[in-house]
Amino acid sequence: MSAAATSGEIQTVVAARALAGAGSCFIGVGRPSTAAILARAVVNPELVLVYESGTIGAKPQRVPLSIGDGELAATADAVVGVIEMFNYWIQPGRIDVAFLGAAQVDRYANLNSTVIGQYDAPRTRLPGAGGAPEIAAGCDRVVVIAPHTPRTFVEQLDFRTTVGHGDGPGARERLGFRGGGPVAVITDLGVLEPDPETRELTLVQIHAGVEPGAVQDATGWRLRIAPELRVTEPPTDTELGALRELVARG
Amino acid sequence: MSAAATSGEIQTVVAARALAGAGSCFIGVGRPSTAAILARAVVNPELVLVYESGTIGAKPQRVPLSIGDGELAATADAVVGVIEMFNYWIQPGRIDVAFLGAAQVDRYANLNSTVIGQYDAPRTRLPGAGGAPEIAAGCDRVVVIAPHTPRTFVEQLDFRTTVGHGDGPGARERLGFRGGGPVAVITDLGVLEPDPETRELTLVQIHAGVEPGAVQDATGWRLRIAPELRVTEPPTDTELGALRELVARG
Amino acid sequence: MADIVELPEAVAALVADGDRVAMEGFTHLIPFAAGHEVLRQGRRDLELIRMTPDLLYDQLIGMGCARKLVFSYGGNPGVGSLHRFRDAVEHGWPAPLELEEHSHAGMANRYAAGASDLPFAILRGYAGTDLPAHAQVAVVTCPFTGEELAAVPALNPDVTIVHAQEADRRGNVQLWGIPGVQKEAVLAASRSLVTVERVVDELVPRPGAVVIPGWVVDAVSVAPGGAFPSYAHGVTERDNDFYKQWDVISRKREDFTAWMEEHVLRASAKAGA
Amino acid sequence: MADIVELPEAVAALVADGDRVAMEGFTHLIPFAAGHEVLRQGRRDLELIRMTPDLLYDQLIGMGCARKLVFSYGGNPGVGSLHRFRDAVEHGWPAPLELEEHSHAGMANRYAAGASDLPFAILRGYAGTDLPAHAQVAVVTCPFTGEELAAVPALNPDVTIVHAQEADRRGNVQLWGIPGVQKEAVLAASRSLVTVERVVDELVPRPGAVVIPGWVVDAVSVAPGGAFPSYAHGVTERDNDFYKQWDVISRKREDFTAWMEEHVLRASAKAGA
Repeated sequence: MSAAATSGEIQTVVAARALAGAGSCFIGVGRPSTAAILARAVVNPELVLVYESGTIGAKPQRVPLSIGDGELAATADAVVGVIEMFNYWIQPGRIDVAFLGAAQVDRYANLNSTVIGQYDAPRTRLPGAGGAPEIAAGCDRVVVIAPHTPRTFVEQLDFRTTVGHGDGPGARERLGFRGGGPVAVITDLGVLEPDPETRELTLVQIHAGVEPGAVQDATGWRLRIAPELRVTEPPTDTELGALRELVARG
Repeated sequence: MSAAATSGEIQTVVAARALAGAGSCFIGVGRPSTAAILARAVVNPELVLVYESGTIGAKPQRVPLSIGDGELAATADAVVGVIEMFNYWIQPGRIDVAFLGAAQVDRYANLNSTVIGQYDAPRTRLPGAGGAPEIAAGCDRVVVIAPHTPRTFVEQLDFRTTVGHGDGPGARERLGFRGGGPVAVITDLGVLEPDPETRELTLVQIHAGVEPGAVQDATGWRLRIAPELRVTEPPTDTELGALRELVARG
Repeated sequence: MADIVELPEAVAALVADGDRVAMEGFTHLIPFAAGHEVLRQGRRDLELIRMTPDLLYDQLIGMGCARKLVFSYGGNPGVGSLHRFRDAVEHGWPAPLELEEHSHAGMANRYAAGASDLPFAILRGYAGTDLPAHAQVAVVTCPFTGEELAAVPALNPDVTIVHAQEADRRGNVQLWGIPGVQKEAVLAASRSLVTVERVVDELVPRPGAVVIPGWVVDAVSVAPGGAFPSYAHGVTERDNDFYKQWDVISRKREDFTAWMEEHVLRASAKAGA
Repeated sequence: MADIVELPEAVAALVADGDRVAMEGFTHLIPFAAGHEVLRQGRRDLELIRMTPDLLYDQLIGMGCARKLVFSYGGNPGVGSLHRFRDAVEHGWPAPLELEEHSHAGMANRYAAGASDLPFAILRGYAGTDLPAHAQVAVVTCPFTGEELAAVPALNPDVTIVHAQEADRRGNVQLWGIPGVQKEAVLAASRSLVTVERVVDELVPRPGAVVIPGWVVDAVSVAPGGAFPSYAHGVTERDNDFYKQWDVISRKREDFTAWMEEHVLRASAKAGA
């Protein structure tokens, strides 16, 4: 009997489950990468992993530190240049799911990964956009993975790096986006989904032992909560075992 | 002592000589291809041969029937796709010399390879542009290789497929072309070059035994003739031997 | 993941009358076997798209399958004319043929725009020529420099058909040698069919290879020698003599028709003719 | 045909104060040895161009070589912040740093336009974000569909520096593994320098290889291990521990400066540090 799952482990397992049935997934480094590799191990062995670095169908056995790790190219079905990756694969919406992280998330799942404070007088300068704006616009659906804190879930982004659902219904259509946008925000406390009408993020699922009030306290705006709140199925021994083995290998 | 050179052989040898000192040459099939391969054998062993099919630095030992012959890809320094060939190599003017043929040539070395007669009611439908328009616009200089007959050297093109010097001085600049355009038209009778001022093709060189009057008779417009007409150096035994060996291999 | 199916089945499922069909392969890997199956199934009213129509489209045009041709070079490479193409354009035999004519640079960039899901592509092209009168070419101005450039509309065929050396059992395709525009033509199309020389358990990476993942291909069919008289680099040789013979076979309407009857219509897909 | 010369000689000949310099390599084949030589030669006032500044530009920025940074992702991949980049942007140490900030898609297409000698590129990008306020992004309308798309200006560096596995004696370069945007960055630049792990008599074609003909490269210099702590696929390994250590080394100004003094300024090009 293995030790109880940490909230971070639960977050990763829930993210992996979100890839059941997906054909392809676009991922960066960190927790999203761990979740996608876990998904291939436990729920979707045929899942095609696509990395910004140009590796299509990579089959890593360990969690890469960088999207450029040699193992990704060595195990990929195809390796393409960055220009082809964005123009032929992301822009036309060939990828089913994109996993994205961010430093700030607002109620419409718009994301900031550029700067905290003013752009010209930053309190904290973040790495910047990378591929996120076009990935979020082009991929069929987006899953955001972020730690649930008031610093992350904010009323107002300091900088809009990436459009989720913009200012609500019809925003993505007006911008001519190919993809449908965020379908879930998976945190260490639970899962938020955009309301079908208003597009506003709504708490629909909480991890075992988490109180809805705690989620509200960790959210920087008046959080909408679904009438029937699902409780996260705890990670199975298989899921947890595979995750811990994967992390240990890393 | 080998048999005397035919007018076609002289034309090919003169074309090969035109590649002395060139870094790279863009070529199609037929006589231009023979001349460029001959140039590598006799005047410019380092010449980089570039074919539309994407082979850069091909080193054929025989004259290919098609620009897609396997030997070209097998001996090339690099093989690229057609899109890259036109966008990264031809458009920026990286190629020094382009050899082009045509069914009709006018006094400004504009070319027709599309149709004889009206486009919608053609007397003879020709293959069409292929890469010629952009090759002639982008390459540093163009050498036209054509049989010298009144049907080829015409007062008025039935269709302008490819721009040489347009309607005269400044035409290429107005069109924003990167390359300088035609520097010579090499025929089986002699060599025409654009006048430095007027850009009109002028007979500057005749092959041994050819009368200037015969060249005028084979030209569909009142041909300008240079005051001092050069006479073509006859092919050397080396040139002729190499050419005949190359053709025999074909 | 592409289905690996018999060629007749694949063509029946993917090619319909009136379709805009691209069969690509720039002087190499030309999908003759698949094109001949399209002929045997009697497809009509097709808009045929191909940079270099070559013998394959000369045959389809001569047999009356085509309503329109979108192209940039309609010759028999190194030999001369495509007689059936000329007969259709010059005399409307066996049927009138509408032409949409571009340069290679224009066609190549149109495929790139199609594969990129962009409505158009920009290039330095067509300037000063008579081509724009017979092709969709517009002018766009650079918003930064004010410079004017040519714009051509994206090409997005209903179906693209290409030939490659090999595929694995999941339909991942590998081709090598002259790569042409096949990858872009497949990615630009709504549907795609790839014929291959062979199916292998595992694709061994090759120098200069282009790999097309099976999940962007609809069907893969095995057609050994399926590029004849074109070739599959490293597997078969280009039959230059056949390209020369075609000049004779195709010159007269009746000779052409008889040859097609015997060598294509009465042949089976298996024969790969 | 590229000259094969010593790295200090090549850098002295090709990189000048005030240049717009691109050192590319997308998480792979990052030209650290060449960048360190630029540092040792005391180049100043540089406009540094790179999609992912990575540790290399963190070092150049921290040492005060840069006037401006053109980029799309300024992090330590998988580790976190680039502290010297942050210090320059947040506190102007050691000097203020002007930013020109794009997305990866925008930067990649800017290089492609530069390599194609086009003044701009079009893409579906930037829409609805705050990026256009801080980058040159315009809107162009499709002349065929009326659709609006983003336009970004071409990138044409004064000099591009990349690292590759090998070159032959005529300066033809072969690189393989993750190809990034190096070929486009070289073709887009006025001058180019390629450092290589080794020079070979003949380039043996490799699966997935990109070949850059020597006649479009100005200089090739041998720098074994010249990508450290990045790597050259099949030759060296990425030093992930160093990327983690850099988070500590670079956090404090004095620690950073001392480390650079000892490991870069006092080292020689030969050491490949």
